[in-house]
Amino acid sequence: MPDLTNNAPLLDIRDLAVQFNTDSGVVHAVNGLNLSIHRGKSLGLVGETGAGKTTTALALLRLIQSPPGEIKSGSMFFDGTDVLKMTETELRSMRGGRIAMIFQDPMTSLNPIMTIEEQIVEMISLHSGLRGNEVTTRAREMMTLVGIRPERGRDYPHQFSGGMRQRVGIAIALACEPALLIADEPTTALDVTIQAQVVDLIRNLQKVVNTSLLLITHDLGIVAEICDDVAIMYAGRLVEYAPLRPLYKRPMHPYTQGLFNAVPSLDSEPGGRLTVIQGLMPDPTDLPQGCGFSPRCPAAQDICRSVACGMKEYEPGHFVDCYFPNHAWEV
Amino acid sequence: MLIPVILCVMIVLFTILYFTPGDPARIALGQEVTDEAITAFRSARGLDDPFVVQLGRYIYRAVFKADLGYSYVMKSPVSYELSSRIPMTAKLAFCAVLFSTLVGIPLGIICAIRQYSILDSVVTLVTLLGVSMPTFWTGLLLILAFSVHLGWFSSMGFGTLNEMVLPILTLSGSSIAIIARITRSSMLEVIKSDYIRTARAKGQRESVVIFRHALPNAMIPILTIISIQFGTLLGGSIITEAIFSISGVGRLMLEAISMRDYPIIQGGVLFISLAFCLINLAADILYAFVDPRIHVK
Amino acid sequence: MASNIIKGNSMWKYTLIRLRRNYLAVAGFVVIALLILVAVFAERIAPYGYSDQDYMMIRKSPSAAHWLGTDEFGRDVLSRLIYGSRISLQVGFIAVSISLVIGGAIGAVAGYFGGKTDNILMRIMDVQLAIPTILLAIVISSALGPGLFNLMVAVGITHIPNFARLMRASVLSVKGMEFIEAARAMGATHKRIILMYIMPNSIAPVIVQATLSVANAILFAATLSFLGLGIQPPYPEWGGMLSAARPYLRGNSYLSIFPGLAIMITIVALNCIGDGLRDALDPKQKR
Amino acid sequence: MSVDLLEVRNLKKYFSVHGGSLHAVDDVSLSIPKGSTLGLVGESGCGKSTLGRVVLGLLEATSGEILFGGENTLAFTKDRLSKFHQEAQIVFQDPFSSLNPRMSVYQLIAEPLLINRVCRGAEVEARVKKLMDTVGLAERLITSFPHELDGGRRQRIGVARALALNPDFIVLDEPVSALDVSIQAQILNLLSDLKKDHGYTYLFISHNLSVVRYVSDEVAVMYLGQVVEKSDNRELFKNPMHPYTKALLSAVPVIDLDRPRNRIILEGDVPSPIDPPPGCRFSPRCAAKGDRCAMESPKLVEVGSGHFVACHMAIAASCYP
Repeated sequence: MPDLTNNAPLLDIRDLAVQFNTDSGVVHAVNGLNLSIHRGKSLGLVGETGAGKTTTALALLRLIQSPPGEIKSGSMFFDGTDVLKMTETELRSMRGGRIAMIFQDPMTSLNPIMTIEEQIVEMISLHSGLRGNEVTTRAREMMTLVGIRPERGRDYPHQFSGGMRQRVGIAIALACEPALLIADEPTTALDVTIQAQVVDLIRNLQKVVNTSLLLITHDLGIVAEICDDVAIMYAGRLVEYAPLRPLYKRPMHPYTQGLFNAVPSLDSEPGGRLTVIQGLMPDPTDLPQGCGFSPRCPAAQDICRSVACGMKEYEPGHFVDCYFPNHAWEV
Repeated sequence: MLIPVILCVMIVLFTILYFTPGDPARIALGQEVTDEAITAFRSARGLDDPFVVQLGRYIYRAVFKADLGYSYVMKSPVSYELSSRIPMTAKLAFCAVLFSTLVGIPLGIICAIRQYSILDSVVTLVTLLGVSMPTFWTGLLLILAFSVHLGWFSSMGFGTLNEMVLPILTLSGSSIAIIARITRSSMLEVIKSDYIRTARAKGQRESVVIFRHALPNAMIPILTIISIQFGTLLGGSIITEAIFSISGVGRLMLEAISMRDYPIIQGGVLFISLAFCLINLAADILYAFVDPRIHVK
Repeated sequence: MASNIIKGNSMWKYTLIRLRRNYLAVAGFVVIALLILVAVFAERIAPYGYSDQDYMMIRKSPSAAHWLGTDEFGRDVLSRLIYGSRISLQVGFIAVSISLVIGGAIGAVAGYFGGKTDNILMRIMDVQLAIPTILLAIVISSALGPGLFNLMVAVGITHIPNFARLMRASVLSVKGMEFIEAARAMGATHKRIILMYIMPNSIAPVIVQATLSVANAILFAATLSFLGLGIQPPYPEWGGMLSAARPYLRGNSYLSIFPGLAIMITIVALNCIGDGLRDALDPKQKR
Repeated sequence: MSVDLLEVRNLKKYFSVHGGSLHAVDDVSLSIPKGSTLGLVGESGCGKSTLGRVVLGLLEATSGEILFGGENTLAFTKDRLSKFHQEAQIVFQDPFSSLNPRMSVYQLIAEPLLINRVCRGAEVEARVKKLMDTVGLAERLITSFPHELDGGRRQRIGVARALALNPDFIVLDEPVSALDVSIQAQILNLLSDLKKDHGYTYLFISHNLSVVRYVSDEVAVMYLGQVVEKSDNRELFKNPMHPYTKALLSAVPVIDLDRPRNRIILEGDVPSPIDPPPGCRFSPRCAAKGDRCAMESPKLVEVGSGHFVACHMAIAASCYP
């Protein structure tokens, strides 16, 4: 994807392919993905289960378990360096220090037998260069920042509620002021009112720490609240990429349009019908030829089923992987 | 929980052996004695009292006077016989547990972090053989190899370091295998968990991830199996002591079994069960140290 | 038509497919199948009778006439091992059946009904678990006296708590599943819930345990016989044969090696089957 | 005014737990007219699923009354109860754990027919095929097992199973929250079609306000075991009165960028439902609380036509007669 601005993006992923070799065949989890994030911006990566969102994030941190996983091809330039060519030491200083991650399930992603202060301290002493008391002071600062009383630092994760644990996760991730924060479904496991607290917290802290954000989610609503740019992912590839407003106002890819139509909203008329995307996600061990969405697409033509279109810039900054964007869905 | 369990163990043992055919008086006095002598022996020892009375007396004496009865064959108090043999067995079992833990856990960890490697396959195969070899056969093979053919180690007794090698190897063989297998599967389970991914995403060194994050979380099943192995090893000491002619509790009991010397059998099994229960208790307390989510009841 | 639809339990189909890919498990099955054939047709296969003595051939090393040599009474070791397989397999399978039935029932009742019943049954199991199993087997078999039946009972009793605990845990985990609630919402009876819902879903770990327990039971039987508590001579039991061979360890080590090998091969085979079954039945192992 | 198919009066369900009594459902009164859908909304732990189960008799009520078609279900005889199981059914949240993994699609759907001896032999098969057709499952899947199917299809099995006995009333316990957006839409459409065609009465339990908005005729909001607000669907979304409802509504992420946002972020977590203190359950987190709130538990009072709210402040402010 060409640069959208003059300065180079913070993160530039090109033609990334990740696969898992399983008993039932090769799972093509990420399949030729192109994605870039600019400094200080937040990008929402949206897709349904199995679209390859989390795999992308883990690939970026080089945390794909191998076997069975394998990064087949591509490049991931982070701040000018290809993550795929980094040494183990470089990777370690990048993980946590330059790119930090918040995980989906706050119940399982904290070490159950370490106090939360120890877990925040661990991150700080790995990357900040602070020593001794400074580390603890910084950890307490972080706790205060995310809304946890510092005296609770001696407690263990099981003594916290889900929302509070996710705050701990955020404190850990932001403790060393990373250049990029990856948040993988940070609110999916939480209740609506707690979700609102956490979204609010992430949005505010992103400004405070001045970090770029990659928000992975299936929830278009949360993206609307936090992100500047949106990327829609389907079957291991991006299908649409644009700044928030154009994409939400005028989604062009048939899948994106279907996704927007399928979400019930607070303003929908009770008892109406939702427009449904027929069929299922393709089997990741046996992806269709051509465009991945073609088997479910109401506008698919012969060409869609043989050769994928590739990203095209239909409007300035609005990229769509489709020959026939803007096809109106029959409602 | 410990006390009622031990009391029940006493009742069970006493009952089993009480209803076992064979007259204790005959066993004590031999076949060549008069009926009068038998009668006198029986009444002197209260063997004609009802079952419940005998049981009550046994428990009362055991609990309050540490008196486990009188050996028919040795003609001495069971507690005396046991106490002279306990140190040997304790030393043997303790050394074996220590050895199998020190070998088993690292083996398990190596296999887990190098899953599907050649090393993993080799260790998996060896541990499979380890759990499948009967202790007594392992002992015989070790004697054959290291004592008979190579002449490196002694095959009798358990005093000097040289004598200790083969019995410990024999006794800990299957424990090493079991501990290694449990450690491997427990570590594999933990390594897959989300918080290990979190630790890696922090940029932590792999060695710290394994030893600071994964291992402590994998400890609970490992501790459990070690405490169970303690029991197995205490039981297995019967065989090891028999093979290597070590005069510990196991050999005492084996002799008692062949002589039908019930008070010794009762006392021996009781001692081993008590030791086993105490070790389980210790493991329960350790759990709470390892995992803050568990509270000592 | 309807019967076609109902038949073919997919769990077993998939288990079988996964199991077939596990070479160790397949090898284990082959070994055990061969062993069962050997035990059944012992009279036809064994070159000699198990108690045929030949005083000209005392403690002779393996030769063409006696492939595995002869023992201290001039009996053919191979023939004795072949007859011995009957004992080991019988003890293994029957003893485990005893503990499976009793322990399984105790565990299922404790798990399904819970409350006081559960508490009482499990405390009884705790008492038994306080005595190391091999010791308990020794005490029971010394109380019962020697003999095949007593040996099976002694080994069987000692394995009861394993099955009880496992069955209970398994039933408890299934009992908490939503599909049990779904069955109740449809108005299913207790009997139907236990038979159609709980049993099929909780049996897998018990099967694995049973396979591994057969191995353990054979080991126990051999150990007891080694200590002189199990099968009495002249009937050949592998552990008993080892015990008899002990005095000749220095001069005639083959007498100690072959029975031990027989035990080990059998147990390795059973453990391979057990491990294979566990992996095949455990959906988490799928990769 | 239509007839209420289900009426719940002062229903309580307490669980005795370590450390006290958990008030899962605490004095709830509700009614659902025949043929309509009541959406029951609340966050996890508010007691909405427990309420659904108590209504069906899967959990025993601690006290209160449940009237089904005018009859008290808590006083049902065994025979009447088994008939009630046919009249009232449930679809569960998790299409993975609510289907017996050892049963094929055929067995799963036939199960209610066989248990209740509705029909036998070839008729069962015909009914199963018809049901599969009704919920949109291809007939070739009849021999499949749940783990071979995706979440959406599994949930269709759950629906078919609930429909098998021709119930009047179905509790839908978070039927779409385990599903992806596009599959969720398919199931929601299916449920609404079924209701149109057969006139089912639904109790739709969900934490997702947008989904509830879409399917319900009336909506009740639960907080810590109690109904805090209940109203006609449009009225509730247009004019929420309870501060919790307001916060809940404002917290829902919406995709319409031009929708005016008036974010109310609630402080803290939901308190423990074990031995809750007297007074309004919501008062510790409430920004608008008054002196009365901590002392006295508010009752559900009608503040508009069919609009009930349990909040001292809202009640005081209303001028409904």
